[in-house]
Amino acid sequence: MYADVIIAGFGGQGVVLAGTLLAYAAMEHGLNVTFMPVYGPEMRGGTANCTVVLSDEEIGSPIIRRPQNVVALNRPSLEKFQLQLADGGTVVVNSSLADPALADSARIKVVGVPCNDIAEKVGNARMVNMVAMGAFVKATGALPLERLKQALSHVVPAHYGHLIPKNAEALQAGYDAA
Amino acid sequence: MYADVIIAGFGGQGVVLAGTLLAYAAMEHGLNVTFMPVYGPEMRGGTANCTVVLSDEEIGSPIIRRPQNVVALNRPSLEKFQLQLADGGTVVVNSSLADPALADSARIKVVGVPCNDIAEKVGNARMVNMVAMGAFVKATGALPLERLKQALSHVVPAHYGHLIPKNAEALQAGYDAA
Amino acid sequence: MSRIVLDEERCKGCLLCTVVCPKNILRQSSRMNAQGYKVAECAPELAEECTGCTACAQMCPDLAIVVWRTVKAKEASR
Amino acid sequence: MSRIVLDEERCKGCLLCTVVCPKNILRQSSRMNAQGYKVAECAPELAEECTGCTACAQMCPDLAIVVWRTVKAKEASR
Amino acid sequence: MSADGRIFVKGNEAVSMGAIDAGLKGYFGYPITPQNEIPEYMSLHLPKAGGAFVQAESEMAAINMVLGAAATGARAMTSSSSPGVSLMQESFSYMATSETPCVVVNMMRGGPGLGDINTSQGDYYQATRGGGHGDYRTPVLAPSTCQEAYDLTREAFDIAFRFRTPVMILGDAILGQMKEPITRGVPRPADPAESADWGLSGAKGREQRIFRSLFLAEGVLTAVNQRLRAKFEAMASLARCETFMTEDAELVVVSFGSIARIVKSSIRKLRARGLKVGLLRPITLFPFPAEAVAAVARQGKRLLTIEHNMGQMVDDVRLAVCGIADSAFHGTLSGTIPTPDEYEAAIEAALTGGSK
Amino acid sequence: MSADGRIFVKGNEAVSMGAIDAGLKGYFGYPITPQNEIPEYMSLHLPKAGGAFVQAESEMAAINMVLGAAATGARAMTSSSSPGVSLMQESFSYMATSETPCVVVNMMRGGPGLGDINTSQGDYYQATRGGGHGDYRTPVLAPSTCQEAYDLTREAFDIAFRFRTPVMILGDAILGQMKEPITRGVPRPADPAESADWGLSGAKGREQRIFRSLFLAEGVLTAVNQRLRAKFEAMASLARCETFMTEDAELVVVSFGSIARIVKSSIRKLRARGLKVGLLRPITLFPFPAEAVAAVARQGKRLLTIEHNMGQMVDDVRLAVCGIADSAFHGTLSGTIPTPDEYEAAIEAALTGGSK
Amino acid sequence: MSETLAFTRTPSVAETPTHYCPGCQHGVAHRMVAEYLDAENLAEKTIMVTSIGCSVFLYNYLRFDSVEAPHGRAPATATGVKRVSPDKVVFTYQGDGDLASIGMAEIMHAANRGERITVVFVNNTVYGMTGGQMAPTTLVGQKTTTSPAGRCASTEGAPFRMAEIVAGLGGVAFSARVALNNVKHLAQARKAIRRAFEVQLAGQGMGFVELLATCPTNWKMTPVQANEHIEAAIIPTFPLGVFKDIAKNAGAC
Amino acid sequence: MSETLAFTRTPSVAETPTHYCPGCQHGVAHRMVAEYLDAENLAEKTIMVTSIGCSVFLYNYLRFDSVEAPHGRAPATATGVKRVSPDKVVFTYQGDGDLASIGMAEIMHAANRGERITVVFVNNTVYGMTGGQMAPTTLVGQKTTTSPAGRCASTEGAPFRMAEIVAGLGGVAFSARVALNNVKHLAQARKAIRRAFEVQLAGQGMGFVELLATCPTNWKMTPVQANEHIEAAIIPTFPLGVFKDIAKNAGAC
Ligand SMILES: Cc1ncc(C[n+]2csc(CCOP(=O)(O)OP(=O)(O)O)c2C)c(N)n1
Ligand SMILES: Cc1ncc(C[n+]2csc(CCOP(=O)(O)OP(=O)(O)O)c2C)c(N)n1
Ligand code: SF4
Ligand code: SF4
Ligand code: SF4
Ligand code: SF4
Ligand code: SF4
Ligand code: SF4
Ligand SMILES: [Mg+2]
Ligand SMILES: [Mg+2]
Repeated sequence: MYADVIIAGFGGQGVVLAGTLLAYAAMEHGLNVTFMPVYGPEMRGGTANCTVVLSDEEIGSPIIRRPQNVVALNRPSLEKFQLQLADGGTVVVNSSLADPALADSARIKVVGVPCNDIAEKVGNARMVNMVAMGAFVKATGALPLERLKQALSHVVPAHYGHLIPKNAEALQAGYDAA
Repeated sequence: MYADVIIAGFGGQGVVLAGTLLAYAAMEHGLNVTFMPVYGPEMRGGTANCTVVLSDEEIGSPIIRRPQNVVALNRPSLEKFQLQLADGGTVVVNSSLADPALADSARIKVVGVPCNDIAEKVGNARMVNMVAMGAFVKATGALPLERLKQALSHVVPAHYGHLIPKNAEALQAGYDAA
Repeated sequence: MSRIVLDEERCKGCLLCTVVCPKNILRQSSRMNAQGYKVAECAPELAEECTGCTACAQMCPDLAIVVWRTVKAKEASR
Repeated sequence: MSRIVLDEERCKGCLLCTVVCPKNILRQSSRMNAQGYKVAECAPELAEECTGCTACAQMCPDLAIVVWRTVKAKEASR
Repeated sequence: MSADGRIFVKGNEAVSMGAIDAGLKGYFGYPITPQNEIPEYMSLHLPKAGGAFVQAESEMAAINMVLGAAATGARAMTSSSSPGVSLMQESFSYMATSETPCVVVNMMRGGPGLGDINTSQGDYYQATRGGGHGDYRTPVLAPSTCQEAYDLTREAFDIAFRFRTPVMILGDAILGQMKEPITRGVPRPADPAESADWGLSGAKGREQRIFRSLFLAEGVLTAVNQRLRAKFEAMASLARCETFMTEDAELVVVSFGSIARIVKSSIRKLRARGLKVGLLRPITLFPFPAEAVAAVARQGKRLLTIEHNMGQMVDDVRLAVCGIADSAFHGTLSGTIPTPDEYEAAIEAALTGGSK
Repeated sequence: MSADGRIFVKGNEAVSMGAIDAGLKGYFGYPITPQNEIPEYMSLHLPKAGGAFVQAESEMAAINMVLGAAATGARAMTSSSSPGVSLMQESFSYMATSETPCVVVNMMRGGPGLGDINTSQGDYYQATRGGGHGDYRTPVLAPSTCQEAYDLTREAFDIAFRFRTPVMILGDAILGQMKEPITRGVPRPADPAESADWGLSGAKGREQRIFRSLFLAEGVLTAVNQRLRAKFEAMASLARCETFMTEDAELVVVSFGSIARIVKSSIRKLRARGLKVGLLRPITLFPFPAEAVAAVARQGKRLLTIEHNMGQMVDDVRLAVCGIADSAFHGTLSGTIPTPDEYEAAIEAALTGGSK
Repeated sequence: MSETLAFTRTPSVAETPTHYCPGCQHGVAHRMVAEYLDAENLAEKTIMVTSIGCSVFLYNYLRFDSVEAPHGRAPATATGVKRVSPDKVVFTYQGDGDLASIGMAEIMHAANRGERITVVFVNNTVYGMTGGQMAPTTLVGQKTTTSPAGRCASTEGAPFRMAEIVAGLGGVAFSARVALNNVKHLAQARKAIRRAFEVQLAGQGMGFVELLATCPTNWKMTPVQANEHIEAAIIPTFPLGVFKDIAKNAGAC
Repeated sequence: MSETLAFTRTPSVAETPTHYCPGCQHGVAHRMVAEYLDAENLAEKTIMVTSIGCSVFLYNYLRFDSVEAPHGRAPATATGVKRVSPDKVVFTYQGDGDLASIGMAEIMHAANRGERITVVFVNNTVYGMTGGQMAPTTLVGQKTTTSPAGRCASTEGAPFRMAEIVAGLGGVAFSARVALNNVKHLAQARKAIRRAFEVQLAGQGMGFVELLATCPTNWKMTPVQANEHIEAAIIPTFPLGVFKDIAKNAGAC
């Protein structure tokens, strides 16, 4: 088993938390996993991304130049990372902010999910990232959704602990929508 | 032609000036020459020495561990450096401050000259170094005395220029006494 | 009537301009630019109140605002 | 009568002791030590003027002076 | 913590935990990307573990705070990244000479100059040749996973105290920033005995102790250098490497740190295609596992050194196999993050293109 | 001045004169033995020659003053000795990257640590392997006489400007403190043209110019490193050495700087006794005259590297002759001043004792 | 009725958008320096010494000839520039970590020597670029990533007041602290920047201006909150004022 | 009539003669520190941080546990010592080149942090060890080997007054300047040294004492002239006094 994904969006969309959740869930699932955030001044100026690699073998490079999967939470991320996506790879597009039609659906599998709209419906506009991750595991089968839900309590910062049920709802909603 | 000498004494006895004079004179004499002073904190605490090497060939090491000649302006210098002196080498001893009998005259040639006394007689108690260098060139024949006298104006600091004739006298007096 | 020109692609939505406008005519719009920032705007209905005082432009860290001042006839003739 | 003991081998002949002695009984000797320094001395003829004030020893950078103070009977009994 | 006791941490955190679990008593550091998680972790956790955290005013100050703390016999460390480590070179030389044990972490970033904050192996020379002035060497350990970052940092303190020497952990931006599951060990109890013979504690009832590196009296510096040389030679026993699929390999790649991970991916791909290639990964860079490399060469296998620099470790590989064989070299430059594909091509070319 | 126009000066003064005669416009330095005569000379003479002298608050400040002055296109320099040079490593890396030409003098002293103030060759690695972080190299020139100190310092500026790079003069305590007669050349007139294309002078009527070493945009740092690598390779043309009695020699000693002088004395003595030995003295340490060394090895002559350290240049010798021959090594340690007698014995032993 | 351009980008500011976070006042500081130099027609003889911090790309935003100094060393680099090019206008642009922490020796010495340079010192009380660690100017009690419990005066010290400290040195001809948080303060800042260059041009010594600026990201505030924080918390610790002016009596402005 | 020992070497001073030049007051400074620590029975818990300068061999002269800091870094090294050994008495001994030039950042920051250490600062207005170059404390007009025409205030700056500068920092509990040139001043020096340790012991912050001392060799004076020079020229530039005492009001002494 091997899977990798680049999760990208604006700063503030919770890209790092999304990646951490996936990685932590994979660890609990008994897999090897690496998580690589962007860091440093590149974080400024509004964009962020991170890479997660899951495998039952020892993992080589934690940095992936031609990912199998991309989660694009906004339009610049879709434009940038779909170019890197491997042939036949999957991109989960936040269709609230980026038109899935922009993706090259001839070459790659495109899963459009209106993450912002769903998040607002769930009742917390900031949970765009959770919606997207729910959609991601559905679209790729990388991990069972339950694993993600279980991992929530380990990765959500303590002072947001009360939001865990909402996060789980958002995951589920994304899963259902994909 | 090759000669080397270590000139040693208390700080303030003008060891560096003596060595510079010899070296400069050698240069004027058309020889290759190197001059090596002690430097740094070793200068503190009252002792000083320098090494001069003259040769008509290219000079290798400017630092000499077994010198052919030593000029010892005081007793500690005699004690320290006569041990390093090569067999058959020459030591010029300032007999005003160090008893030439302390030198191992079986192994080395000992030339005792009462430099302080002579300097005072010449009329400048500080010219101990000049007296010794006069004695040195006499004892070793390393250079003609005239060369040393001619070199004086190049090595004596400008503000002591008026003392050059006295320095020449001191050189001569040392030469005569050796 | 003075006016401002706000370059929405430069604007980072910090809203510092909105707090210094003495006429209180600047506000957050509902538009997001390509960088994902909700940009500021001059409320169209209040735009004519702009005095061209440049306060907003001076405070803007991103040089997103250009200010045109219209000197009223009376003032201009002084 | 107080007195000083001056270790001539430690002395560097700086003469700082001589300038602080309130009794002015210290001076440069004519002796040179092994390091080549003309050492200081207490003028023997004036030695008994020493009050044991320790000024010389305090000023000496080389700890060459030890001071012995003799408390006069009267003072001692106080 | 996961069901199997693993925790999910950044390499920088793993290093920090390794140090704290090794009995760290003082951390002194100055921020620089990509290792900021180390001082940040320390500021929060070290005081709880009974140690002192000080954010120093500069890297020079940091390393000299380490000097002071370590001279008392305490386990002390600093961490930085390339430019900051350059600033510590004078002090490394001092500490190697005064035989002050400590651990220094360099999470290398792209260079030279301010470079970038991506990964690089440009500081190999500096780390392995005593980048400061004078003749000295310090052990250098190069982890390639977060687990190894934890383990080797712990061990680094033991080595530091065993040899009374600074020890360097040479990681890079990938290692520092990457998160992986690790298993954390049991904290080591403090052991005052390890510095009882030499730590500064006030000269009560004994001769004073001195940490110094100036030796002007005749012959003393020579004697110090002789002792140091003997020590550097004794460190040879620390040499260590990992081998991966080397037994039947025709060509063995020598590569270290995170880059060796990428090389491993390439090797897996090549093996999948039936090509007989393997990896020798030096874990200690000084001492360099020269014997292990030479042994591979003696078996007639060809060598390819892959580094993320213009060619530094390759010198050590060549010196190790001099007279037996040679090593080809493939270097990638700071500014890019090398990919398994690129290395795959390079290895294949070396395999098919003859030796060198 | 003597009848034949020679003047009698210290190596440190010779360096200073060479720099001033090369058109020096700014000297910035901090005192350290054994090179204090350089700032002292500069403080008196450089202002008279129309240049600026500043005693910096530290070596870090000094090298960064050089950066500023050199960025304007002016000929600028600093000088120091081992510990002080270690402190400049971060900035060397910056300047190599931003391609800032300058000259740095290291009059090596005994090390490691504060060491002593006698002679040493302990900084060879640091000087030749870009002691700072990252992949970079700077030309290193190693004079062995006062005349050569003068000549090579002059030339160092030309090299610095030709390649837009820092250049190091690597001397030692002997060279700096020794006095010898030298012949001084004619001062070079200032040549604003040499920096007209890149010097900072205010962006009047042209695009701004930038000296920088941070390159975060994707691919840029890689491109910079590619350009730098090409430059380091182009520097190979600078390689230079002196040979002495090598034609008929059975054994050739490789030795540099002042130590090579002592070796020469030993060789003369051995020749006088009929032993066929010679000397190859690298004048450039980077680029190392590998071709010349290899040529000697190819003639079947044996090699002995003599250094006043634990063995640093010997790596370059071995890498140069790898596969052709090997080099024996004799090292003396900081703290002693080696004698011709000692080297004589070592050379004789190498000659009679077989190759290696 | 005629329309005039009351405010637009001054020519020395490049068109390139900055990489700064929303509400970061580095951009304001850049602009004000450029406006002065353009107004006085000095841009073409200006050499700028940049430093390491969030403003490291300053040369992308201001079109002056530039040299990037290693972290903390800008005053030394500027000394080198100015000593061989005394006819140029030279300024450094430094953050509080750069100037007051690793670069403390360099600023103290350049100030004491009276280098004829201008120092533009942007104090945002944190290490912005590296992600919000404690700076030498961090307020007592302020939480940062390396002072998670808030800066403790007793073990970490109180914030350095650099404008006052350098004002105490003989080589400094002008030193002031201003803030960028409202229009009134911007006017003071403009004056202070002008004076900080004027003393350089007159050869009187160093001109030093400390600008209190926001770092919303690392203060974990919205830009508007951060801007208010300047008035509420920063200025009380770092009083505004002219601490030295060789031409006039210094005093609060 | 009984004879008592009124003055002798205190036990923490080693018997070894020093390598200092005749009339060099480093020896006096050493002794006074040792006398205080012996008198208070603190020698056995003292850790001394030496620096690079003529006093580099201090550990040969004072019998305390010692660590030699690289040039200028003693306050950092002392910080490291004290932070892991808060029960020890820690002092640095530094010259003016060491403390006020290359080490300016370290002393400013250690002072500001309020490290519980004592700083013994020997100001002889030159770089003694390296042969008499200009120091940050060299007087205006003073000739040195690198200021052959005399220090020029306009290009080289005026001497740094470190006791005053550090007194301005919050972490400093005591700061004073004293001289070693006569018996009255020695008494003041003794008191200042005591206070500089007392504040450390009380955990109040850094104790800083600046000692004006001779360097006859590099001043090119006889020891007696040099000693007079302190009164005539040095003290007028470096006024004696207590600039800060956490317990009392500071004032001239
Ligand atoms: C020698 C060195 N040490 C550390 C760093 C990492 N670093 C980059 S910027 C910075 C601090 C920036 O803070 P400040 O000067 O306050 O500027 P700001 O980003 O807040 O504007 C540090 C520590 C570096 N680049 N070089
Ligand atoms: C990094 C470094 N730079 C320079 C030196 C050379 N150096 C030794 S002592 C000294 C200055 C000493 O002056 P000061 O601190 O005033 O002490 P003093 O000798 O006057 O007592 C210098 C520059 C050094 N040892 N290390
Ligand atoms: S120019 Fe003045 S009035 Fe007009 S929008 Fe800007 S701040 Fe408001
Ligand atoms: S101040 Fe500028 S960037 Fe901020 S909201 Fe207003 S226009 Fe946009
Ligand atoms: S103790 Fe006092 S009186 Fe006696 S010699 Fe010394 S200074 Fe003079
Ligand atoms: S003060 Fe001390 S060293 Fe100086 S002369 Fe007097 S006894 Fe000798
Ligand atoms: S981190 Fe702070 S200083 Fe840096 S750009 Fe963002 S707001 Fe500005
Ligand atoms: S040079 Fe000066 S400070 Fe050094 S020992 Fe001599 S007199 Fe003392
Ligand atoms: Mg800041
Ligand atoms: Mg001094």
